[in-house]
Amino acid sequence: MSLHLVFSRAGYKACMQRKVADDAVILLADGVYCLNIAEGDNVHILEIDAKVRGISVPSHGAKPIDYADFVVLTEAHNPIVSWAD
Amino acid sequence: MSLHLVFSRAGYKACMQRKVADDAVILLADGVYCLNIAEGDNVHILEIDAKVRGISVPSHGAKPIDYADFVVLTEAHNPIVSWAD
Amino acid sequence: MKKMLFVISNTPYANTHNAELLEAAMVGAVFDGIVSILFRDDGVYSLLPDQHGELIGQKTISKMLSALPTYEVERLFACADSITKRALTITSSPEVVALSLAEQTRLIAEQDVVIGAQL
Amino acid sequence: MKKMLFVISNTPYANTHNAELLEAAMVGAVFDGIVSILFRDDGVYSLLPDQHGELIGQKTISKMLSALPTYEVERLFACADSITKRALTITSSPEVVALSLAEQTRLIAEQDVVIGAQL
Amino acid sequence: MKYTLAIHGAPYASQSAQHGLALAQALLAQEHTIERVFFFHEGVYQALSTRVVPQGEEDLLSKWQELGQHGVELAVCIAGGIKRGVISEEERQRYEKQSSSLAEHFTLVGLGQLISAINETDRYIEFPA
Amino acid sequence: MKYTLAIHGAPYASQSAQHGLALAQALLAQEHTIERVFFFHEGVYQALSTRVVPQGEEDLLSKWQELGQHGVELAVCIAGGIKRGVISEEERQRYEKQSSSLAEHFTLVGLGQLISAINETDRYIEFPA
Repeated sequence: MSLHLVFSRAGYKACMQRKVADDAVILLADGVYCLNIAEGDNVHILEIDAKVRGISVPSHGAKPIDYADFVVLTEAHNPIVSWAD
Repeated sequence: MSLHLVFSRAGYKACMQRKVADDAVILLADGVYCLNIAEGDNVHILEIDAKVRGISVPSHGAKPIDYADFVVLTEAHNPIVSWAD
Repeated sequence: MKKMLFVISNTPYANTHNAELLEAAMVGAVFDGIVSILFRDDGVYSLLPDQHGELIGQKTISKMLSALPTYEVERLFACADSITKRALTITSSPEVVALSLAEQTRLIAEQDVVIGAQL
Repeated sequence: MKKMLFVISNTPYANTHNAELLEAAMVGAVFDGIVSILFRDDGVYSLLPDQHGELIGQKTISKMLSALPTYEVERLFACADSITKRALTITSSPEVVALSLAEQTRLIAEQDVVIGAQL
Repeated sequence: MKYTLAIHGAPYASQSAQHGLALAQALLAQEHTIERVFFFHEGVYQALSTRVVPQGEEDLLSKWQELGQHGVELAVCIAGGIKRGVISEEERQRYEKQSSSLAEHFTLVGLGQLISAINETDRYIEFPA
Repeated sequence: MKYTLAIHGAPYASQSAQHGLALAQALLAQEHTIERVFFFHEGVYQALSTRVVPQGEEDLLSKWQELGQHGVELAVCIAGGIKRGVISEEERQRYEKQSSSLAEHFTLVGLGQLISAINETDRYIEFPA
């Protein structure tokens, strides 16, 4: 199963069109602005990047993660695909 | 009257929403990809940038210009606004 | 003195353009320019409250905005349409006036210079 | 050897990323990688015929594409949807296979590595 | 007329150098004056002295320097320049770096020099990143 | 596991350095191996030795160099590096430039080193411009 790194709003759209349904996703950098439109069980958000931008992560929806969690996700998935359009 | 320099497709949209109807426009850089959607009398296209990208400029529609024409347009307009979203 | 409009159209932390443009706007005011700032499209993300640029070693844009009145940069505008499309609740301090597209057209047309072409 | 997909998602001449990625793809093939290239979104502008990068002192992407088969890079794909949306007539040489979004999903999922995160 | 130009993009990351140079040459050919070219944001990388031109490609740095020799001021934003690694001999000494990297004919200046150029000229034209 | 990281963005022009550094540190903390960090596109500017850190901001260059001291190879794409102005002492001599600009612990390498790192590692992770 793949892991998708989403770095921007346009990247989010391009990724959603082309990922396998239950692939894992991490929203990071400007990708965190997609928090309110992100759907699916397997979506994570890099909490520090959300805090930087003044985006608060609610208890439901995307799971907040730190870099240690990021590492665990990279262990479990391949390929790791970056989306930054 | 203003002169608008449009450097991208997103920039074209942002510019069209906010320019005065008969302001002058130059499509350049990736803005030349907007040739087929560009409307209005006062739209110009930097011919070299179109050629670089394999975009052919038909005899109707946006007027092909070179840098000497670009200079003349900058003499006649102010402010000169760049759009590169 | 000249009427200068600084346009912020990009997100605040992917790069440092917004911080650099705000610095230029402050200098414009110090040099007695008639300075306005327009936040449009993704630039309106700069107006979210409670940002923390220091977490990634960057300047915090929301704090820079609070400092603008000290530099007598008080004409702050935002595209109402861009805010609505992104469903944002923006900061209330300093005061930012929401403008329609038609009002932005007038704002741009009346300037001597417009600064801030952004990727 | 590894299956490598290079993704070109940006316009060709605003920066030199596309040229640099194509070079990396050629090197991948030289090192016996199983190399594919996918053009999607604004990347499909790379497939217009008759480009002239030399006019602004850059490599001509359409010429680089013609050279790919020489390097045994022959799996070239493009997003059909992206081409249609931009109303483009793309080059016929080298041969580029148009893929649906579902086919792109399969292409990506079967790779060992995917290269080419672009602005 | 008097012009101020601003270059916001790095070489190879945007067409801003090609546009700025070609317009500058056309302006001078039509007997306009360019008060100052201001390098801002990633535009400061245009002034790096260590660039090596790939074979068969344009030498944009030399073209900027030719403009400088014709009296056009090539002004690099000092705050943006030094944080990105474009430093003059003076800054090299102040920050105890091993070498300087600002090419000849360019100068590091404050943002005030952008504003004063704008104030003293008829047109301001910006080439984005 | 063995990892290859790729950094595509310039300092201040993207978060790629912050992301890459933080992930690299977390990988090493969890006893993974980083075979190589490859600097490509505008990422080559990360290796400029002349950068001056603004007061109160992070010294990203030193953090890269610390990784290098811990045995992580910091590999800069040579073609992308020299055309943008990131040159080693060897390239300085070859092209007769006044000074070199590649920071310590970084090396200029060909694109083959990207591919061979990918071939020899379990994961490839890219941080865009």
